[in-house]
Amino acid sequence: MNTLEKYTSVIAIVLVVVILVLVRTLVSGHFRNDAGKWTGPSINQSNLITPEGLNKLPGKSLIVDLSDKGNLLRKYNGSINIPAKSLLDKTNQKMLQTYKGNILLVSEDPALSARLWMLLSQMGYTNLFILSDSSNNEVFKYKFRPDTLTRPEL
Amino acid sequence: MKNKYMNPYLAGTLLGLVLLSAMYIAGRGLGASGGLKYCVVSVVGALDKPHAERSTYYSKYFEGGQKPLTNWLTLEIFGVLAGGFISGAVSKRLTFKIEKSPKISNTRRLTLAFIGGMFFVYGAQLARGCTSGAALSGMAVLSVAGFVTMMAIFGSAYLFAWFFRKNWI
Amino acid sequence: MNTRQKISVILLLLGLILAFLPLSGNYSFHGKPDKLLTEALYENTYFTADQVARFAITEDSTIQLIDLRSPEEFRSFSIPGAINIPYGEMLSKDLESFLNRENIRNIFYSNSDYNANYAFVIAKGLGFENNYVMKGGLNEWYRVVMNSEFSGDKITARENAIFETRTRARRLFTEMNSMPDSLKAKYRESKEIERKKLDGGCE
Amino acid sequence: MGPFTSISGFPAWLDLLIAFIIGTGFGFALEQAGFSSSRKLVGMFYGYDTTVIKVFFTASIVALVGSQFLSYFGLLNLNLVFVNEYYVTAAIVGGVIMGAGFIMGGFCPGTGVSALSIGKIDALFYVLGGLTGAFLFAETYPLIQHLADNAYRGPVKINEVLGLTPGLFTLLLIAAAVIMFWLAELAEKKFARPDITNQI
Repeated sequence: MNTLEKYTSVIAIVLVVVILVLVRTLVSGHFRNDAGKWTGPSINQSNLITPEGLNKLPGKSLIVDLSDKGNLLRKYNGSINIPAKSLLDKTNQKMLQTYKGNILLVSEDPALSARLWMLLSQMGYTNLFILSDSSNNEVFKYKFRPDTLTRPEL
Repeated sequence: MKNKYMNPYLAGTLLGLVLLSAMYIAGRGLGASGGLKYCVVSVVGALDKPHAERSTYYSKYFEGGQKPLTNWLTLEIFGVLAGGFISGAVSKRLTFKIEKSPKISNTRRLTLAFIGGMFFVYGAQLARGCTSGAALSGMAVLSVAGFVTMMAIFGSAYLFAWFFRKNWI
Repeated sequence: MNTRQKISVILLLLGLILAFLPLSGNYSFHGKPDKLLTEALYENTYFTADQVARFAITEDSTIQLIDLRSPEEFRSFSIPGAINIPYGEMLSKDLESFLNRENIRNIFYSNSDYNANYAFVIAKGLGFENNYVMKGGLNEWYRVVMNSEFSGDKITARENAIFETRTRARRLFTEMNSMPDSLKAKYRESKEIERKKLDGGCE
Repeated sequence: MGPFTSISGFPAWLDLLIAFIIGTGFGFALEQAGFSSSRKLVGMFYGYDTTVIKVFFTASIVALVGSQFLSYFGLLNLNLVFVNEYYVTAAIVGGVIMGAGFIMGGFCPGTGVSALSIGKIDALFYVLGGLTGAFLFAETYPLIQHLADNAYRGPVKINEVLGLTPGLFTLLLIAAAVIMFWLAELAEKKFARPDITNQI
């Protein structure tokens, strides 16, 4: 026992750190490391699904309407309503985390879907998409017409 | 007399925790030579303001009405004075003395201390940090500059050690 | 066991744990998701195209517009005063120098809402404050500022002010973007707000 | 989440108070380690006292390990912690000058100030010399500006240069330090100078 006693302080310090690390690693509900890793789908835009593309997604899908009062429930069959502000509630999180299939966020406001997509993705969701109609995507819809006659002062 | 000072590893851990709290609270490392520089800058500013404003070097410390004396690094150096004094008082080491090898005179020790200080801070200004600001804090954030400065300081000190042997042993 | 051995063993064991942790040195989100969610839902994190137009023509020095489109798109045209951080490269940039500036509000914009709002959440999640989004992106800017015309015969003072701002912003936008590339680059350089550096070291 | 001052933007007086408190801790730790004694410091270069290397490496490794764990726990944003900028020439030339100053003066600036606080007169001259050095640097700055700004590499991190993860590099650094500690203790026995170590 004598040898063990000599190591007490060493064991105590290392044990505390190991427990903290394990808790941090195993408990979900916080952000994962390396933000860049989770932004991939948003860079190549593979996270944007149009209603037509919905049928081509492999596996089953769950459409989540983020509006406050479920405004879009009628538009999409079988969709559920989770108001944005209660997205991180325990029951909602549990349901989304255990869902085996694609989760599609939908909202009347593309800004809201985009923000929440990024938030959930950074928590480790990989089966997450944004259901967006083609009227709003990262394409410039106008054409810039230069006017070479005038020059501003530098 | 053997255990006059704290165990070096414990003292190192203490110093490491101070450095860690500086990083955690202020997002920066420790620094010492910078504080000395700010003292000089403020003295020069007080004595010869037009010169300070003309000089490419001093002027940046007076931009926008900055006061070099109320600066992070200056306050930190005042803290070091206070902390050293507290520690000296706790461990009963407060005495006026000149520490040197018995082989050399006081004048020689004080002259060399003066020249040494001059060299060190000059080098620290060039390298943008001294043993604490560049080497210690730099290594703690894995900065290449920290490792290079650390090796340059200790490497050259070992090289020159032979010439100054008499002063210390 | 003496102190040296104890410290050595503790440090080696902790180092061993660190070696296996997924610490990449890359940016990671910090803080609690709940808090970020609340912040993401704040309505006052958006600016309308009209507000941005006002900032652009007054050359507001507390505003930094950040254009998230590709460098090619940025070269061809951009809102005057904007800097370019392509969204895909955002996390490989030295973000501190762009985003961590006191008293400067960063406004992200892209062509539509998606990239700008991703970038907004990324910036918030990494701990940067004072970030905003131009709602609707450049498509909205074009619809509102560039293409809108006054219709009807009665005009209130407020409408008149908005109309005035739009006209001036439109003129500035067209003039600035019609410049040859070299002049445009020069213009952008002259308008760039100095980047902040992290404080530290012995300087 | 830290670092607090760059994220929350503390008022100036609080920032300066923090600077003073951290400085106090810094001075206290230096003095307790025995860094207020020049013969103890330079002992490292003659082998009879290796406290410097022990304290120095323990401190930077503790801070390094601590900051990485804090970052993993989501308490500290390491991207907002200052990383020293690498000016190749300045770092090497400056380091060599500092080394020469170290062996002549017997202190580095931090330890010098800490020694001054407990009444070492040699430290007073050292600090006065340091102030002169800073003054000389300012006056000669236009001459050496080129040297100071030469070969700028930015705030590069060593693990990125070597292509390792920060955790793995930390482990290697710790292993190297542990070996150094062991060698240091051997050196202290080999080059022991009880006549000096008993005095300081």
